[in-house]
Amino acid sequence: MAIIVDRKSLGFWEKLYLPAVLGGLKVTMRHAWRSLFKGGQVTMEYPEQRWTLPDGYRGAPYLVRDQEGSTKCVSCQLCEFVCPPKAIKITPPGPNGLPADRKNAEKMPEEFEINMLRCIYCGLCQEVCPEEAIFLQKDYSLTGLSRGELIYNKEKLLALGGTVGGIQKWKHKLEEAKTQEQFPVNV
Amino acid sequence: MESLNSLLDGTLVSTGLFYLFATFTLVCAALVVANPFSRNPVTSAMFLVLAIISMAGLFLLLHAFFLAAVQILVYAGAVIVLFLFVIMLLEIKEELRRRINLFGFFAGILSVGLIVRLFIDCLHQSPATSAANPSIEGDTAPLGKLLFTQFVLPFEVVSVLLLVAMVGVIFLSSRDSKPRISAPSSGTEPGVGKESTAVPQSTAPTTASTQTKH
Amino acid sequence: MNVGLEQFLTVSFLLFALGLLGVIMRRNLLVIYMSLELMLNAANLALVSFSRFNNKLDGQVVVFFIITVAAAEVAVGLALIVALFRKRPTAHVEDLATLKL
Amino acid sequence: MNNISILTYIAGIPIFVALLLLLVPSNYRVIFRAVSVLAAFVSMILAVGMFCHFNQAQVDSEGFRFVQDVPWVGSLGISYHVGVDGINVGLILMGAIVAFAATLCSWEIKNREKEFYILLLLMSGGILGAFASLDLFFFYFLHELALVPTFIMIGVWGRGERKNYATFQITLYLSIGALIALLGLIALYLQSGANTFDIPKLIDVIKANPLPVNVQNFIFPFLLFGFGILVSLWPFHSWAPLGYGVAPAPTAMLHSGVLKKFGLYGLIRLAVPLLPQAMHHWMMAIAWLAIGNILYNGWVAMRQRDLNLLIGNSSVAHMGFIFLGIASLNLIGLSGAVLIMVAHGFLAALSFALSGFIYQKTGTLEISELGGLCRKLPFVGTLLLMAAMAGCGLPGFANFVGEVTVFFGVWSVPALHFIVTLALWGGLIIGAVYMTRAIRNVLHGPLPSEFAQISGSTSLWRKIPYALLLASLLLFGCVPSLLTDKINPDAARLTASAQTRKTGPTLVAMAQAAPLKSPLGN
Amino acid sequence: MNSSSITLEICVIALGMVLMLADFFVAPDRKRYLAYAGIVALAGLLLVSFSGDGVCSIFGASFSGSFVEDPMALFFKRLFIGSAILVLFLAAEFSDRFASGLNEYYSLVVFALAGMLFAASANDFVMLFVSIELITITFYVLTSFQKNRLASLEAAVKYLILGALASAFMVFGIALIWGTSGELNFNGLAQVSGQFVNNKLFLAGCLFVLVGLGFKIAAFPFQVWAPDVYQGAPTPTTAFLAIGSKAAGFVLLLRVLFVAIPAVTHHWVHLLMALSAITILYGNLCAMPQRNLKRMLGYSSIAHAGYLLLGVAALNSSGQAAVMYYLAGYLFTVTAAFFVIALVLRHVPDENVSGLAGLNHRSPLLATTMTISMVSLAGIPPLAGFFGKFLLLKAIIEQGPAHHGYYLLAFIALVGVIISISYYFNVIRAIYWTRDPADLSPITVSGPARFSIAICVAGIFWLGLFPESVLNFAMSAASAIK
Amino acid sequence: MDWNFIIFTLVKIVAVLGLLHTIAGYAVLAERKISAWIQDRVGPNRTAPPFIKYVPVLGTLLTRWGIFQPAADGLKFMLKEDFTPAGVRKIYFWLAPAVSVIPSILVVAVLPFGSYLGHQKMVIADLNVGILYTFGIVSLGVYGIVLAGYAANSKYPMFGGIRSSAQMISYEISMGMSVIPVFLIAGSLNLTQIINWQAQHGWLFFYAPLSLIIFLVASFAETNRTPFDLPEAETELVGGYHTEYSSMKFALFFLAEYSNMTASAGMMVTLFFGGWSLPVFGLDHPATTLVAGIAHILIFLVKVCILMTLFIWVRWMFPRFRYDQLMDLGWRTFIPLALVNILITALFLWIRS
Repeated sequence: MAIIVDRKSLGFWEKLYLPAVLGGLKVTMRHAWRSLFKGGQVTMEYPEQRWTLPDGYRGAPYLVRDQEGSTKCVSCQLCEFVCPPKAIKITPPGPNGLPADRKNAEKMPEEFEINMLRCIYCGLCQEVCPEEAIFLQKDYSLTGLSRGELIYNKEKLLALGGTVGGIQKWKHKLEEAKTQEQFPVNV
Repeated sequence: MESLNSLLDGTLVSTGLFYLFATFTLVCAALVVANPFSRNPVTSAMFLVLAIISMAGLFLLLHAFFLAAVQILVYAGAVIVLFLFVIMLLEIKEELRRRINLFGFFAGILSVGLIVRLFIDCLHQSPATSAANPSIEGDTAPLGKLLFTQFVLPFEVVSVLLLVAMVGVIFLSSRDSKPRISAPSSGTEPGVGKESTAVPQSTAPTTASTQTKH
Repeated sequence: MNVGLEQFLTVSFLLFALGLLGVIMRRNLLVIYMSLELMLNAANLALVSFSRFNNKLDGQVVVFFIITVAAAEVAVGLALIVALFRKRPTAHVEDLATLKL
Repeated sequence: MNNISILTYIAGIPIFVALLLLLVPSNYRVIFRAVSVLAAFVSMILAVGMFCHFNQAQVDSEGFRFVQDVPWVGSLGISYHVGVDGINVGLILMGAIVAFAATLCSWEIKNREKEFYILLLLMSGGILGAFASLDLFFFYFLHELALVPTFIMIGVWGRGERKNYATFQITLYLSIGALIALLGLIALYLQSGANTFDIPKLIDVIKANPLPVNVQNFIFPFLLFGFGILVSLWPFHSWAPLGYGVAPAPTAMLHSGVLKKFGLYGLIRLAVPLLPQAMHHWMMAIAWLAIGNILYNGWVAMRQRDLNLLIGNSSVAHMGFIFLGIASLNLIGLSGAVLIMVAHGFLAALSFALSGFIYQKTGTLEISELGGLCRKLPFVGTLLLMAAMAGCGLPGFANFVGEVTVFFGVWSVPALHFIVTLALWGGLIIGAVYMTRAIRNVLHGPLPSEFAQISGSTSLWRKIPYALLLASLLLFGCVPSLLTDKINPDAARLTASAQTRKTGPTLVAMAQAAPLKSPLGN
Repeated sequence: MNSSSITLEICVIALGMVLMLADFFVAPDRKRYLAYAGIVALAGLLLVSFSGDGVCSIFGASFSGSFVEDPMALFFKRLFIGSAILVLFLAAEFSDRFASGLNEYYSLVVFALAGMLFAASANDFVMLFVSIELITITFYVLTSFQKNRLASLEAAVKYLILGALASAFMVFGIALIWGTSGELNFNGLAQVSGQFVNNKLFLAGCLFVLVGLGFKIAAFPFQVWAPDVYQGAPTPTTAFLAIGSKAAGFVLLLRVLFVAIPAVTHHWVHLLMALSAITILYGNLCAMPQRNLKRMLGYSSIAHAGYLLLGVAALNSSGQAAVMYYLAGYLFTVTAAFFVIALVLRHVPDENVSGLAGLNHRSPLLATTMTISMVSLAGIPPLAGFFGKFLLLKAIIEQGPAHHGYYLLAFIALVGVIISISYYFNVIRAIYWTRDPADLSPITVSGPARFSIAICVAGIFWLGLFPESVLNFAMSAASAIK
Repeated sequence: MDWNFIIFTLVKIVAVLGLLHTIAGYAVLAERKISAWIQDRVGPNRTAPPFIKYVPVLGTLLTRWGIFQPAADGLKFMLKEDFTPAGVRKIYFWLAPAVSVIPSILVVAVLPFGSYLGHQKMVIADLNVGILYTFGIVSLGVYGIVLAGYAANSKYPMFGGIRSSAQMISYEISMGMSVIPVFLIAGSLNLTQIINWQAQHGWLFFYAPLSLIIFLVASFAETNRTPFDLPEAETELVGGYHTEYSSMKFALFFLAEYSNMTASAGMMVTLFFGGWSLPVFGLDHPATTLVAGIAHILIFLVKVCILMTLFIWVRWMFPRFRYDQLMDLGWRTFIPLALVNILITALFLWIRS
């Protein structure tokens, strides 16, 4: 049930609008004055000044390596599956492909491409990755002169992504299991 | 101003301008009426604008400066814009080429022919009333003086006319939210209350209900 | 080669005849109405040229009235056409056949 | 002379009462019957009184009595001017009597009586006024006032399937006639240059400076054919039998008896004094047309199967005699014409009243279906027989006097001898044939079984109109001098002026001497 | 002199504005009473115009000769006010059939009246044009006032197109007349018009002005709008169109023809006669087969325009007086007829003659009124229509000796009358003797309607029986324009 | 043949046209700058030709001010792909931008942009009916927009076109009526004489402030500027009448808008703020010297610039009107107000005389 509130009828000066108009002009003029002469501008002069990015900022997704410098990705294609704009394209190695370059991994992607023109920086790939092989990093200024240039391949992604921590996934899984034990399941 | 006038009165220039404007006016008018390439009302309207503007040029040649301005202001600025507005509002499509009404066609040609004939006769016979050296200037001040002295009564009547036109237009274009009188349930009586001749239930309920189709 | 009254009158007459032709031959209400404006303008032209060559301003005053009245007439007329269009979406005169014998 | 004339009362009372009746609610049938009968009765009594006092009344300079003259539209010279002379006194008397009889006969009307009585009274008042009027405009105006109710009465209360057609035809014909006459009248008014509609003044003016012959010849056809259509002059007569055939009895009585005489009266009153040369010019044409009336309609009457149509046709035929009388343009002929007009008024009214009675009793007027009514309806049978005799022109009835006078009058014009012979044949032989045939078929012979239950008994009240009409017929048949005395001087004046200008001024004295002779002098 | 001479007009315009502004103060269900307020005010003005205390009785020209007050103007002004009063009565009865805008309707009627009043006094071409346009434009709106009804709008559009065409012609005519003669004022033109009888430019101008005026009165070649518009327009509008608009056309026609360009008029007598004859015949013949009452009256109004043109073609003052008298009679007659149509045919969408069936059972008053009005239209005594036709015929025949064509004209007029009798009596027949009337429910007639019907009927009889006063007035009016 | 007259007129035409376009271009820059300041931003401050950074201080400054931005914009418009959507009415689609630009340029013909320079009047055509001419030409401006809306064969431009036609007609009335008091007071329709009058009696703004307000608001509506930019309302109609346009055609609409703005600012200066006159330093007499003449032109330009700043300022302050509010304001507020204004002025003049 909607509540209908009667609109307040306007007073004489309000009906005349002029005070409001002048008031508006005053406000805008104040802003202009401030930004002109008092440095009140909030604009950041971008290439020279840079924004300090907050924690948890979701920039471009890159592939990362572990401490040994080997590829974390195992080509499970979960991220490809989950990617809303279908920006990720993984080519698995196939029976005759390259073996994984690290232990405890059966394979690594033959090719891994992210179309940065498509990517929406949602972070789902990061979340879904069982190997913690892909991370959204604080990179936002992706430019290029052609469309093809913005399709990042595995090498580029790995190069940009760098190394993030060690293999933490077991630690995380352990924590998860603990919370589940503690959690009363008595529904 | 003076130099402008002298320019206008220069025989060669004014003659040339006259033929330019006259031809342009007539060609545009002809294209309003019968455009071989398009039967689009917008095209007609646009050519009408051109005709009006070049007619204003003719007015200038006749030293009717005020009227030239008013001509453009009223016709081009308001009247034809209204036309365009209506055409766009109603989305009037191009006129279909229907079967030509032969009778109408020939009657039209005939009557126009007769009138042209009449005009030709008139022109042949018209006496040279033209003054030797026309000297009037259609400026605002003398026109205004005339308007408010000799023609003040028609002026006032025109004001009433404009009021009437305004009332009429507002009435015609206002949409009624709902008819003031609800029509009697027309489901049972197909013939009654089809149009707005709806029966007021308050005043004549009996006649409405007893009326049946025989 | 000098331009006199006759030349202006000729233009005016031709304009009038053209307008009349349009009124008679065209089938679109709006175009008919435009042709009517042409006819009125022919009268305006005649009046202005007479006024110039008669050395009297009266004619121009009449033109003033004609323009005013024509504007009012157009306003009412277009409102009417719009109102009619709402009831029957056509601007074609031959479709206006409700009123017949 | 601006005291109110008795004529105003005669014509005015019915109209006044008609307007009064508008106020009476339509379910008070007794009241408006009684009131209208009373009004017609008063009007008749006044007319009789006027007739009796005619000789004693004061005569004005133009020879009219009971004159009243009230200006009406000064700018056009229209005035309310009434008065009587010998020409119209009989007509007014006849009109008033017929109106009274018609009002009495209206008992046969059973629906919408109020409207009927109002229209009837309007009609009677209008026609009496028209006869009394001495102003062209009122003359025409009051006639139209009487004419319009006729259409409505026939249309609403008429009988038979052809009602609508007949109404349409009668309306159209009579309107055309009236309008053509109107044209003629206006032309007359304008040509005189007198700027007056007053008939006596008009006559004076035209006497002083007669109209040129070509103008007369131009105007006369308008009057002749305009009035002629109103009078059912052959060949413009077809509305009459048809209309009377469907009309309710009172309407038929009033119209055929009185209203129809208007055209003839107009010719006598206007054309004879104002357009004498045109009269002469057109004399033969009128006479031939009259013969058309007499012979053609007599022949048509013989072929009729409907009693009303028969009477209607015979009434049309009788008009021929009157036209003949007028065409003769001499004193005797004119007197005879006026006499027939009066007589035929009574006769036609009586005939239509009787046929109405029969229709009311039997529900049919087909002659072949009727028969033997004399036994069942002795009173009516007798009257019908009498009427037929009068129609045949037997002596003792007023018609006889008139017809004989007309024949004498016409015979005195050598050019018309042949026509008179034809007319005699037509009038007497053909008339006798169809009348006797009708009488035989209606009154005698076997009585059809469906009429066995008819009761002939009627109250005295209902016999009054028939008796009255028959009595009048007999009265004027036996004592025609009652009328001729009054007619002759004025007819003489009319013919004198006509003769004067026909032959030119040299013969004035002779022509003036002539009128005093009368074939039936007293 | 100047502003006091238009007191009447000013009052009427003020009344129109008051009626319009009353929208703010009057509840929607009471708006129809505004009509009665308007009636009272107009009746007051009518009385004032009769009182002769200087409001309209100072004769003479004012506003530099563009406005003239003379007996003819006065005659027509009274006629117009009277017709507006009756139309307002009719509109009040009709009000339940307007979806909205009652007060606008009333005020537009009053504004149209103002235009007519100006037209009655117009004495130059500018006033003529302006006042005629005021009337016409108002009528565009009045015609379309039932804007939920297609017929009404269609009629208005047709009226609009043809009306605009007519005004284009008229304007061009004015241009030519002024161009050749240099005079806009009628009196001024009268002095010079004689010189231009052979100037084709001038004659063409006169012809075009006649076209424009012929449209207003629905004379023959410009009559095409009349039936459609009469049929489609709301009944009060139709009534006003039949009277006011036509009378305004005639007053201007009389002024132009007899004041401004008498020489040309005499030059053109044959044209006028032919127009009149054709109009009479056309109107009457086309009216015969009509089933729709209003359409029939539309054609009949064309015929009546023809009769009225007789008076113009007569070229004499008795003809002009006859025109005025006839118009006065026509006012009451036609209004009465439209009253009946509005009251009886309110439930019948097609407004056919057959809708009148059994009217004498349903409402004897209305039946009688319709009968009287039809009889008067047909020109049968003792009603107003007869006397008017009588005067017209008289005027025509008066000219007969000068030109025998007049006799032919009179004869054609008679033929017209006779034709007209057939269709007028068709209406009467439908009222009284239709076999099985569909609907016999009684019709209640409201008090004001009774009152106004009584006025109409009284007027019909009065003009038929006591023509003296009005006729004298008309004659003095006619003599004023000579 | 007065060749002198023709040549000087041609020169004036060229000069005024150049100036007008420049002003229009820089008005865009001003718009961007001012909007930036009002919104606490910086505005365009980068665009510059490559060599400019080698100019010491001035180069940086000019770059920061964005002086080269209009040139870059213009270049961009010219080089962009001129895309004609399918199904447009070609002729009108091509014609519309031109039709909208031409009147906006023609208007300035009667504006006196200075007193005298030498012996030349600083006005292209000194018409006695100057203001009427202006209104006439301005009223033609609507055709460009209407045609653009009609030609695009797309619903949003169509709406824009319809809106604009009704809006411009409506506000023309109040605009026209608002200036009548000015003529009543000044006694002439000739713009030069009006300025002369003001030079003698003081600015008309003080005599008829209400006229100025109405004129100002109406010219906002006439130029389709916020708060009356209904025809191009981005949030509702994408881009209104010019939605389907690109490249130079689009630029022409922009040019027309800013030329119109300039012209109406010029008109306001002429009518209300004394035109080229300034009541100090004897600058209120028609110039006799070259310096004074140039000063007058500069004064005029400065006044115009100030008013244009106002236009821009207002744009960044007001929300857009709703369409019914727009019409309501025009018809039910400003027209009566203008009438009352005329009445009061006339009464005042009548009493004083």
